[in-house]
Amino acid sequence: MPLFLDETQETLADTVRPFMAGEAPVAHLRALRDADDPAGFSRDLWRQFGEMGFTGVLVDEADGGLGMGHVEAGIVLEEIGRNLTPSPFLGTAVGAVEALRAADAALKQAWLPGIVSGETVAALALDESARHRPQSVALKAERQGNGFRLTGTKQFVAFGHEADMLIVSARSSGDVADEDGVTLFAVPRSQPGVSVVSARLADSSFAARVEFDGVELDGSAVIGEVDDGRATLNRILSGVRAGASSEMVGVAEGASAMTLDYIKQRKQFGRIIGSYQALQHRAAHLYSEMEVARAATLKAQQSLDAGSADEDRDASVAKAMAGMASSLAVREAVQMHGGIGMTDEYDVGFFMKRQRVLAEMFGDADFHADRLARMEGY
Amino acid sequence: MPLFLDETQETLADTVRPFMAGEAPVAHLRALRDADDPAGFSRDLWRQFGEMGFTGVLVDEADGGLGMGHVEAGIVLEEIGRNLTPSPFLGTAVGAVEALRAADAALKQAWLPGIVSGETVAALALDESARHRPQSVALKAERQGNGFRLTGTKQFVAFGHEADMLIVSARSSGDVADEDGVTLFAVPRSQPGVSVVSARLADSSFAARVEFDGVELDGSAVIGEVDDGRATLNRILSGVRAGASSEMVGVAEGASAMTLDYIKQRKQFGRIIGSYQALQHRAAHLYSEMEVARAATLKAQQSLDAGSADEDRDASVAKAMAGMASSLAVREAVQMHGGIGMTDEYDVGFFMKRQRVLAEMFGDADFHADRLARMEGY
Amino acid sequence: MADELETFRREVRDWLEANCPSEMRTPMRSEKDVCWGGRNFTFASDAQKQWLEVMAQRGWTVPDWPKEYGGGGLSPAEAKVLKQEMAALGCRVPLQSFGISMLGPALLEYGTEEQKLEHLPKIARGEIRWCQGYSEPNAGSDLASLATSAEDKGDHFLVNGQKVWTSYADQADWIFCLVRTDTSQKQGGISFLLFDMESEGVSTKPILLISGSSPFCETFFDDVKVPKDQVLGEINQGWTVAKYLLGHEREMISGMGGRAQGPSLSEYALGKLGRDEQGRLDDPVLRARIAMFEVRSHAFAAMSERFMDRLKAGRIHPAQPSMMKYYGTELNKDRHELLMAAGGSDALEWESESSGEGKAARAWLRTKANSIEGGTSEIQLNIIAKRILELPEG
Amino acid sequence: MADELETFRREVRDWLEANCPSEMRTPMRSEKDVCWGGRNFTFASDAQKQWLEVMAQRGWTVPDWPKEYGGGGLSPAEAKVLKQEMAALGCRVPLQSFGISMLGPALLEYGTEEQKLEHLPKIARGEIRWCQGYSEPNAGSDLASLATSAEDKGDHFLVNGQKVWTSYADQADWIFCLVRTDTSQKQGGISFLLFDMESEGVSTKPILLISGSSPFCETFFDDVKVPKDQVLGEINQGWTVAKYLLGHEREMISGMGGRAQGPSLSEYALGKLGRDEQGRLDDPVLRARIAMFEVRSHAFAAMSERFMDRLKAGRIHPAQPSMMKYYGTELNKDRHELLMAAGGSDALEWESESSGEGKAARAWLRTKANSIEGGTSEIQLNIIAKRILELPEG
Repeated sequence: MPLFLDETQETLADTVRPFMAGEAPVAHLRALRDADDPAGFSRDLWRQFGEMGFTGVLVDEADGGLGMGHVEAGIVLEEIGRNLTPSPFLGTAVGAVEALRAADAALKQAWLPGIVSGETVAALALDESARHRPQSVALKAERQGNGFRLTGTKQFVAFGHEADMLIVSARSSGDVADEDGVTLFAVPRSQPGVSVVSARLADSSFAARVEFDGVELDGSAVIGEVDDGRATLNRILSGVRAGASSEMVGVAEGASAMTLDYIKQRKQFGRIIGSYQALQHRAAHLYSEMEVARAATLKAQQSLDAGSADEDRDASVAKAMAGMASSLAVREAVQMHGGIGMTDEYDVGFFMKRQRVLAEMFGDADFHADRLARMEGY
Repeated sequence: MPLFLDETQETLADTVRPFMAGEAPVAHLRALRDADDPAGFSRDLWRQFGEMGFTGVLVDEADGGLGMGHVEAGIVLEEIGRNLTPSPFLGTAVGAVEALRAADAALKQAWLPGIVSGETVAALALDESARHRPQSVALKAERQGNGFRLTGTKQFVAFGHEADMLIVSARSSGDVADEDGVTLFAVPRSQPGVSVVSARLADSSFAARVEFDGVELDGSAVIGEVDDGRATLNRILSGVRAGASSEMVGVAEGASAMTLDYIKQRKQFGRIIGSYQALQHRAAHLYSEMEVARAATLKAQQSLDAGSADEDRDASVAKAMAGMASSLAVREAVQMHGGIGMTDEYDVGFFMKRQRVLAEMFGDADFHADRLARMEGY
Repeated sequence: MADELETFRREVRDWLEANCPSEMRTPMRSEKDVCWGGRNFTFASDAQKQWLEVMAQRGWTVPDWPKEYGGGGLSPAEAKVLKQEMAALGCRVPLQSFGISMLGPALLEYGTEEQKLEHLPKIARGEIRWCQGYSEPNAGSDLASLATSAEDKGDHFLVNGQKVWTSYADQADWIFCLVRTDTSQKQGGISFLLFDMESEGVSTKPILLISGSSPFCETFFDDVKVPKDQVLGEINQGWTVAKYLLGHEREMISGMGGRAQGPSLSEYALGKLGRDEQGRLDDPVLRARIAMFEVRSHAFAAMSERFMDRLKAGRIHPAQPSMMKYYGTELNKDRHELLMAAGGSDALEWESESSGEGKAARAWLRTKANSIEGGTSEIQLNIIAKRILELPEG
Repeated sequence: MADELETFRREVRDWLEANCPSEMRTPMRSEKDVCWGGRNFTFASDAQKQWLEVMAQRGWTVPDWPKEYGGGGLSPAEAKVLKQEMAALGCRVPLQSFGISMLGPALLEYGTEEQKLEHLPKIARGEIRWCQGYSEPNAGSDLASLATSAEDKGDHFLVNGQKVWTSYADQADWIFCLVRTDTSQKQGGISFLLFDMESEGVSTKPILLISGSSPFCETFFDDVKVPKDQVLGEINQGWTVAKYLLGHEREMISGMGGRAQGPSLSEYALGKLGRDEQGRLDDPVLRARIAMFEVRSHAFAAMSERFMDRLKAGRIHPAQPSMMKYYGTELNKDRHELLMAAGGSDALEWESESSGEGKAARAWLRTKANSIEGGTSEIQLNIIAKRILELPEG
């Protein structure tokens, strides 16, 4: 498969781009923030995502979705990134849908229709510490009759406060860091014993700390096989890592486009600042980093869609590379804007904030560089 | 003590600078190399160093030296660096002299006069692997009667093939990585059982692999106390690390001066290339890195001279910082020269080669950053 | 001589012991503990007010200014002794002010006798609080593009225009301000004007930063009348005065950066991440990045020490502050990037008690201005390239 | 169609099996195994000579050139099949040449029928070896400063001047060369000249690099007579031909870099440094730097794949090769810095058997030219800034 978008994918991009720019540009985020919106995103927009088919992009056609792949999800996420659109898309339409692929028909039937229609929001409750450490899973799942009892805490659960369902990784046997003994659950947030405390993050989105205080679930909430959730967990993570990479590529593109516009117009010492060679070389270097990040991201998504043996590694490469490139992009954007870039009134700071949150989510560049080293045996 | 050279030190610098530029400029190195000189340095020049007092800069006045400190040794080394003067100065006048400070009067009397006069060359035989790992000392020193028997191999012994005496770290008790149980020896290279194989390095200097095949020494060759050489070893290393930093600062200055001259004259596309802002910013950034490296180096030397509790840390900071800054300096020098910088005919490549050897010697920036982290407990 | 200084030191110590309220010997806990003075200043405590008064009475808010202008008339050596003894006792700075740190030196250098007598004592006593009006929306580092106009109306100027980044303009009493008095020349047509912020036609609006609220304001001038004797220095020669001040400011800012600020990076990271089996920070790539940063940070601490030592000895290249400013601010930005990485998702919180209302994230975002304010990093690099390395004009 | 291709594939395979000497199906061991052809070429073996001859006879040294010029006349799809089958059998490239990779395409595009018939078959058969004369001592990337002159003497040009960086000039038979035919214009006054290196007045001198001996030469022209019909393209329009070739060259060079070359960095480092108690590379900061590099390296491998895919599909911005060249060469330099670090003092050796006569150090130094030759990194960044980002002229 050539490493660029095919015609169908280009067509999708041509649909998503004007939609996102029209319905949910940066002004949409600003308005939600200024209104102190307690959800941090628009349910109406989410339903529109459903109508457009976006939320079901990864859902099989048999289940009412578009039956597309991670490349297509990445197309949506890139536009979400470019417009800083607040949305539970990544956790729901990529993370939860990828999880439910491993679920039985009943569980699919329980959740997929709501996701496809844009009624249901799902969230990933996977992290247990401030730094991403998915290899260790401590939240306990004790057997109880035909079901389970969950006890423990998850954190950095994006949009957890608004989610209808949580994808939860739990320790059903073995030690905290064991590969085996992990079970995944689809937990209704309304389940007794689930409590959610949310905090607004720097980018105005919300993330929650979710407490599971002896939450009782019957066997139907288990995704896939008991004790055998590690492979699915890894696949969920590879999916959202690649997705977050696309979103970061979009964020970087958005910030860079603003910046290029700005330095083509702004004058200092009687000259357009974009004509100064030092800025030109920095902009050209940044462009190169971003192109490389884009290639790595698309590669990861193609690997996922092809079920390549390298999907795990490719996702880590993408997340690290996109994290570094987009970090450079937003730092250069603020610096090249000068003072105005520091003001809340101007949009460029929003890009910096969003980038930081995405860079951290599902492991930052340091985490993934280390992970790559382990995978490659050094 | 203010962190700049005092008047006496400035006077010394004013003596060393024209001497080194006059007697041993880069052309001197080139001539030795082109003649395939088997020593890799000039014994005549070494005697001149003696006459000028340089070799005795760190030797007490009572022992015939100048009784000065590491700051002053650094002044000499900076000019050695600027002119790429091939010389066993660092190993002999800093390393061996620092070692002999811990020795008894007889050992001092045996070696210092020759060093002061510029007759004797000493070398440090401390490394046992291709990467600097001084914490582990495997070369065995077994007790035998009143003396010792040394068995093992040292490598990366600069000018070991020409040295009259070797400073050797040996394991007299305990395990390879133990702090205690290290004994230092002053070993005449002519001692039976010492064999030396030398190799020319990239910078045209020589380093040797030295084999100790049951070398018998009596107790008079021990520097300081048996089993208790670690502190002296550390101090030797701090001294030569700071010294190598000065030499690297000099190398960087030499390369940068050539480069600034070049970009102030060379024209491309009808303009002096030094007027292009991208080059200007890179040159200014490099200048800043070099100033910081210079400050860190002087700080380390002042700490050594004051016997500060931080001398060890300061030497690591200096070695790492000077290593990074001078690496940038030589890379920028070659790149800014363009094609001509790649030719052997032009001098700038010599700076790159020398920098690389010095950066590796006594631990590179990675080693010292890691060491700093350990010292600071993380 | 040394004896006299020792006598002076004893006197100072005794006096401080007797006159510095014990509350003023504790470290400041927040911005609120800073005494800025001025017409509308509300003292945080009686002790703060008392401490300002006794110090101002001796002229020790500005110890090295001449006595006739409200200063202490101390020699440099004596002023240093005072500083040392205040530090030894932990005495707070009695008065923080742009009047002292910025305008004062310029008034002493360029002011008429009348101007000095009018303004300096009020600055020394903390009666008038000043702000600085340099930057404009279309003239950041590039003062030659300055557009705020002061039209000559015979006995007064009529000032119109807008300033930005005016720190504490909403709380200041007077402003020192660059205005264009001649549109036919660029740098030559600028004058350095002093006027009352209560003048008719002056208004201010605070600026919200990406990190949250800030001391910065936008300041608007709409037909503000300013008497002509309120020009500092020559008319159309305001550039000279401004450059004098800018050099001063850059020195101040370059003193920042490096190791001094905030918690130790490695301790913070250890607290967040713990250790691995070998006792190292349990995040190997981040540990390496921190270690490489700490090398630079230690080295820059040495550089700062060297810079101050050489500054005191008068052995500094006049453009060296540019290097300090550049390196120090870039380093500080790096430091906060690493702090954010170590903090992980905790550090991303913006409005939560546990995060101190987003302390880490706000501090991180705030540092992004370090390399913009007081002359951007690009400007500093230009200065180094031209003035130190003597590279030719483009 | 697909059937025909499969038939072709079988034929090719059978032919290769029958005609490729077994020795020519083993990997090349060194530079010496490369067949460059030319008047003075000494074949390394009979098999090498035989392999060239049989391939040249079928026109398969240049499979997609037209048959009338010595090519194979294959369609792109057929040429691809040939390449695949050669790879499958491990057949060596029968002929390496700047004539094939550089001059050939330009001759096909700009040559007269006479020129094509004269030169292309000899290139295809490996009879004439070409070198390229672009760079001059004072015109590296800046061809507009080109000084080598070709004076119009009626029936011939008289060429005087000097070229540098002429690869293998000392072994080449002919040169394609940029010369100034009109001093009154800059880029417009350049012509693209072809001439015999045995012409009177041509001399060459090998260039020693910081990494040791090199294929590069200085080439001197002293009153060299060149017939006027040996201009390729229009007189004074040599720039057009040169740009066509440069684009080609940049693509080739940008194909380098990344992961393909030499041993795996991490394997090499593990071999040198071993593992710590936790099984990690026993040099924590270096390990982190290698890991961060490997992220970029893997990502650039994806970029290279994407670049080639888009190139094949004709979906590439014409300035994208600049980005590939810039990134790939900088990455390769970083890789060798890390290899040197991992090698420690062993890698510093220059003349010793154990170091392979300084293989690591020489390779490291050689990479420093990557970001200079074929257009410096600075030039590539300029091109990206201007042509892709459309930033204004300075």
